[in-house]
Amino acid sequence: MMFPYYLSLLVFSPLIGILVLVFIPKVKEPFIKLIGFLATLPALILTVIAYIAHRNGAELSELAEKVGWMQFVNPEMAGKIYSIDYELGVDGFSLLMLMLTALLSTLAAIASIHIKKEWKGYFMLFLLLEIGMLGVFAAENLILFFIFFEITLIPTFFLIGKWGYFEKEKAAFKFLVYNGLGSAILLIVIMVLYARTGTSNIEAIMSIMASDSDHLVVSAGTKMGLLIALVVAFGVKLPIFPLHSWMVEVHVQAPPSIVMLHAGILLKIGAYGLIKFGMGIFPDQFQSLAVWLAVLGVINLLYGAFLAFIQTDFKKVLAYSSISHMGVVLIGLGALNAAGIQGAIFQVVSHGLIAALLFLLVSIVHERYGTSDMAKISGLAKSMPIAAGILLTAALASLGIPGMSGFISEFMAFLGLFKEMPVLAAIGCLGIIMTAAYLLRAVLSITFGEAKRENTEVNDVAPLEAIPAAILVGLIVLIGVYPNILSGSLTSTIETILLGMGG
Amino acid sequence: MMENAWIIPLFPLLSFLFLIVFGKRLRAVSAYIGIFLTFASFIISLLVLIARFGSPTYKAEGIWLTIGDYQLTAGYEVNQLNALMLVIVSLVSFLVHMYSKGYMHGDGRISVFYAYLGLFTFAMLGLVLSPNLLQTYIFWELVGLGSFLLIGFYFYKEEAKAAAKKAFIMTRIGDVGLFIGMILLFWQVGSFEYDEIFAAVSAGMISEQMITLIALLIFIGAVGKSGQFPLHTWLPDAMEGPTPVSALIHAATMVAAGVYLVASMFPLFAASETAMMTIAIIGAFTAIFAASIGIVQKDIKRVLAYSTVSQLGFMMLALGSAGYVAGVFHLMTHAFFKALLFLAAGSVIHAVHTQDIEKMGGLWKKLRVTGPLFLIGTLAISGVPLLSGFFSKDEILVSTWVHGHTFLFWLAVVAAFFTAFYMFRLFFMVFTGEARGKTANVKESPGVMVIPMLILAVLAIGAGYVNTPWFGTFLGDWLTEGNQALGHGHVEGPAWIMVVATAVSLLGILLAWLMYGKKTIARDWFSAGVPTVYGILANKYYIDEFYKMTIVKGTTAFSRILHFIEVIVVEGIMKMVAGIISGLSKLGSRFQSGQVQTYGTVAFLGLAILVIFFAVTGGYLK
Amino acid sequence: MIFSGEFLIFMLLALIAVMGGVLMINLTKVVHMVVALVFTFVSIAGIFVLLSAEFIAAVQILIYSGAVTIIMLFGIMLTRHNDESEPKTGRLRKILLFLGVLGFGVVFYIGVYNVDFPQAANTLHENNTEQIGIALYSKYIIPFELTSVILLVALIGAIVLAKRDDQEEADKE
Amino acid sequence: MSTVPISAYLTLALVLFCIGLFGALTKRNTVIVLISIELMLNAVNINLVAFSKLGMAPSIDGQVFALFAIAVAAAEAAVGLAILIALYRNRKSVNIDEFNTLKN
Repeated sequence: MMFPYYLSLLVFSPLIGILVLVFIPKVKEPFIKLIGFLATLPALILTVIAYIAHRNGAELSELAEKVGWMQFVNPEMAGKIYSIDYELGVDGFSLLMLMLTALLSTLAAIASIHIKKEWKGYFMLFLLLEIGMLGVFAAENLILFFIFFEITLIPTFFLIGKWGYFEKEKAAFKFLVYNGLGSAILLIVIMVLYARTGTSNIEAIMSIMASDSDHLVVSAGTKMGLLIALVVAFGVKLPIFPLHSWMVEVHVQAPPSIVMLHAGILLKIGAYGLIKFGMGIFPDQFQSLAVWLAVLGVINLLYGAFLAFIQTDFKKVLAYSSISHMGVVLIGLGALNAAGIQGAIFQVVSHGLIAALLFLLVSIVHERYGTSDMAKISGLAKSMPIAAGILLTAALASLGIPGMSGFISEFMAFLGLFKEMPVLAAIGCLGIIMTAAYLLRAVLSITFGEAKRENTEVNDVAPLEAIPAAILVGLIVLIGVYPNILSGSLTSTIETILLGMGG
Repeated sequence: MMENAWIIPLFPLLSFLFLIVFGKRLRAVSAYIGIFLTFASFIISLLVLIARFGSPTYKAEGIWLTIGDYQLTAGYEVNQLNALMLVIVSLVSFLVHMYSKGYMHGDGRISVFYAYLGLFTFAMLGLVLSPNLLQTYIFWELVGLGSFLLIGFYFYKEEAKAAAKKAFIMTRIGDVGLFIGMILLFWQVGSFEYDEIFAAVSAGMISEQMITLIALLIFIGAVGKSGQFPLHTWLPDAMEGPTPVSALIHAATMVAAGVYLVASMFPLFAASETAMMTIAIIGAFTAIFAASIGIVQKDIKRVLAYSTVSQLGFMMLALGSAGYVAGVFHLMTHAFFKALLFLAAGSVIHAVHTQDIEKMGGLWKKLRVTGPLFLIGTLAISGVPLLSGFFSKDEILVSTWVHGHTFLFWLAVVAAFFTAFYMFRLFFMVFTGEARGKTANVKESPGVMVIPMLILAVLAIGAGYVNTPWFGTFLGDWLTEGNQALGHGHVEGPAWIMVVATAVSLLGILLAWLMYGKKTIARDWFSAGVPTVYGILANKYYIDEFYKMTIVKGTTAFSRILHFIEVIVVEGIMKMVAGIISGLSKLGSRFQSGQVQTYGTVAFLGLAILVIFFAVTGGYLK
Repeated sequence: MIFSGEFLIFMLLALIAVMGGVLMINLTKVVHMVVALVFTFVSIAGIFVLLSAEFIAAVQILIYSGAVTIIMLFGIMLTRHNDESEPKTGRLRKILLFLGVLGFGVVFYIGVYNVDFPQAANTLHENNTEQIGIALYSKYIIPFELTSVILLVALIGAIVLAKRDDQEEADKE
Repeated sequence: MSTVPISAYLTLALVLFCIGLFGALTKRNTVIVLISIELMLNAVNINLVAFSKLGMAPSIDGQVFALFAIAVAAAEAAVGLAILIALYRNRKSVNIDEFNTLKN
């Protein structure tokens, strides 16, 4: 089952698609779309196989691979060789993220049927983006992580800037500037860590940091500074409250299939980074920062919710709702106990699915109505009953109806926070009400009401569109009904993290 | 049989899934599927109830979610209260399914309607079977979801949309209370299991203040769901849904879930005097408050809705007065007679196609079956002796009196008087007197609608006899069997209470008759006499307007402020940073004039600065 | 410091040279500027003589005072006859540059003003031209030849650049 | 031997160099700019020659270098002027402000 270079093959499998696309004339639209879709499948199959093998007891460490990559000698310390290796590996959490990435990529590739122009370039960038995302979650080395992290930026920039809506260039630049800033900060952190510890392997750094209780390698102040820088770097991605404005614009302007990936995966890299690096490398500092993270989380939750409440564009509502939901991730992380962290991870997965579903529907509706302005669409339940039903389902999942994944994550995050900071958590609960209020306001104004005359002549969801939606709904419900399906593979990850915290 | 109880909710779930997927093709056949599956549920529920008489509580659980060291479980439990509720819910649901066959006849989306009904029934049965608080909460929300979907069934109506939204959000406010209470309780006890919670409470593991806080938070959940003051306003609006839905959800089952929750958490509440007092006060206040509004409403369903709110207040009052049995008993009888009333009202609406009672009248002769059935329901709810409502209401009054809430007792008596009055006002206006609307084409409802009403009428008459001071308190004894915390099966009260209760209800009926039946008292003496009071009542104490002014406007205003912050501060800072950078780069680009001299100047100035700098500092290598 | 005749002459020449430079900066007419600079060039030739470099001095006068100046005057004549005065340049830049140049000069002056090497005997003044010739044709023969190449390149380049394009001419006419 | 110290020559060269530099960077007329550059080169020549006589190891090499410098300067002047004329033909101006094709 597990052959050598399994992960490399997994991460770079979309490359095959890119290579094939190079040789296809750019006018053959259906063929290009088919190749684009097929190229996402190997990664999906490989991740699912790995996940099933893992569930059946296979050790994930078998998947780790390491190849020497580059070496250089530190001129001031003779004999000490700095090396950067090509190291891939997974744990329960990152395997989950890999699977989510592969799945959403496939679904987004299907949703890309609505792309109107230059399919060849689109799918090549799309597949490159997938490589970047897969690589981010598989990298076991900070430098490699950073490289993959950057790989995600560039295709996204072009995908937004070229295939987006009205103000796509502006959104793309905003995206690039914010994220470029974030990754610059990240690079500084990585370089400092590398220079101080002499290794860029994540686990090696973790163990060095863990044994460095006297702050010999890195002083306590520097650690704190590095962690704050890390929070800012990933906070841009997540996004955390004052750093979010790029994300709203991207959600509104980017093509929905890309937003599926963006909201589904790219935002989650922020959470992944915070959990894997923030908690893993700086456990003690993270503990002292936890309160602030929780406060930020509550601010995110409420701020996003209140702003979503007055938006008139459905995409904007969803954008602010993403901000709000990422607050739940922060709340979970801030709680810093098993329930909270598990809640945060669940929220990462769950919001990935739900946001993808919502934007899939946005793409379907936008395709037919040519707008996502809530004032201009109504009575969707009449004209497109299936789409309306799925939209309502997605909204309900998003607002945390039990039986769907959103509830589980919200519940666990709050369960965690209530143990540590009950008052803050109680304030945060206001967000639950607000979430219901703004989502219902938005979704009902689209689906319910009298169908406008010009809106009646639209087709309902096509089978090709319904399949991804059905898969997403199925997964959302599956996680909601039997959450242990995820928590099983997370146990060891969370235990490791909590062990690092000394608790 | 009890080990198979898990199968009960699965039938409606199956119905839901099946109909949502294949419903479009089945159309009218969907009704039969729904009816059949709910009937199966009902039969098994009945079997379970019978089995429960002879054997102890059954409980089965499996691990549902692992969080660190905690294992959260999911499963089902059959105890006395659950078994009773199972039967009530599945029976009413079955009857409503059947009734809807006639009521919704010809509606193009009937399969969706049955699917939603199935979902709701599934959730409600799941709620009833839950062995732990978390599972209760999950189904609690799902019940709300079912209610939301059904209220918004006529999605193209703006009112239905608003009502559905309002119902969802207002109950959610309550749910958050429950959510917080539940989590706090978890960290106190370390488990969501009812058994362990009660064990911890009785062992005194939780401080007094904490219990009070938790109990009140959980009670907020019940307030939201059961339409208690101040979260009651969604319930009358929920009447926008189809009438069978109102009967099922907003009369018999879901709104009673709040009462059920308090009942099933009773040992926790009983441990806090403050919480009990709060429940009693809220209950009594809601009872009289809603009843007073009900007096002046003109929409047949709204009158019934306010009466539901009021009756739920009675139940809460009972529970708050330690009258566990009284509360549950009234919950049961109310389920029957209120469902009957709603179905009968539906039958009336079905016949005359209006809900405005001003446009009805004189229907007694036209609706030969519905009329008497409605009368039975009315008598039952008014507390006329020998019908079920009489016994349960009496039980509540006794509990209240015995518990020492004298003032609340008199409030409840007044509320009972109001109840009798407005119910008979409704009856007289609809069925007697002159026909005020077009009644030419009025026809009695089909059999499929009448049969459920008949069954409910029988129950509305007879259900009271399971727990009477005269023929034995079978229900009470059974409910409290083996559980000290629930109090005594039967509370002995002074006999005059029964007399008073009978007297006020008859007085109410008499007054209604005088005003609306015989018309010896002018109908408008009240509205003309004290128009201010009448206005307040007709506008439901302006609660909706108050909420709109404060909460809705407040939220919007707050959002606008945040939006302002977003635009001015957050974006502003970003714009400022961007402006500074672009300003700097503009400055920089001015040097890129293409003139060699400028470049030379800059390069030389740089050199000069470096030279001077090194000369002053003595150089880097020094 | 000995107030010798050599020093007097040096001071005189240096004064003339600096005066010429300053005049070049401050005069308004282009031709005047060039002429002012001729003074500088000539006095630099004098400085060369003081430094026992008679041959360089001669070359200086020939090439700078003669050739370069004449070329420049030709350039002025060929380009614009009527507008010989120059437009004003940005005041800010002038001030900045002045400060920069001043600072630069001061720093180097501090570095330079007390440079004093032990005087070593030399025979530069004896048969100066011969010495240069020997050096050029023995030690520096390759650079010397390369210089001739550069001159050739410059010659051809200048002709090519300055030559009117026939095609262009044809277009104009 | 020599009563004038080397620092005097160096200072003179420095002053001339600075004047040339200032002129090269501020003057608008291209001819003057060219001539200022010649002045700077001349200042360098003074240094070369001064070191050749008064330096640590006096030798003729400095003078030879000065010759080379002069040769290159002359070539530069010639080419510079040729460019100037070519430009003038295109732009009808010798104003250096207008020679900003580097910008594009």
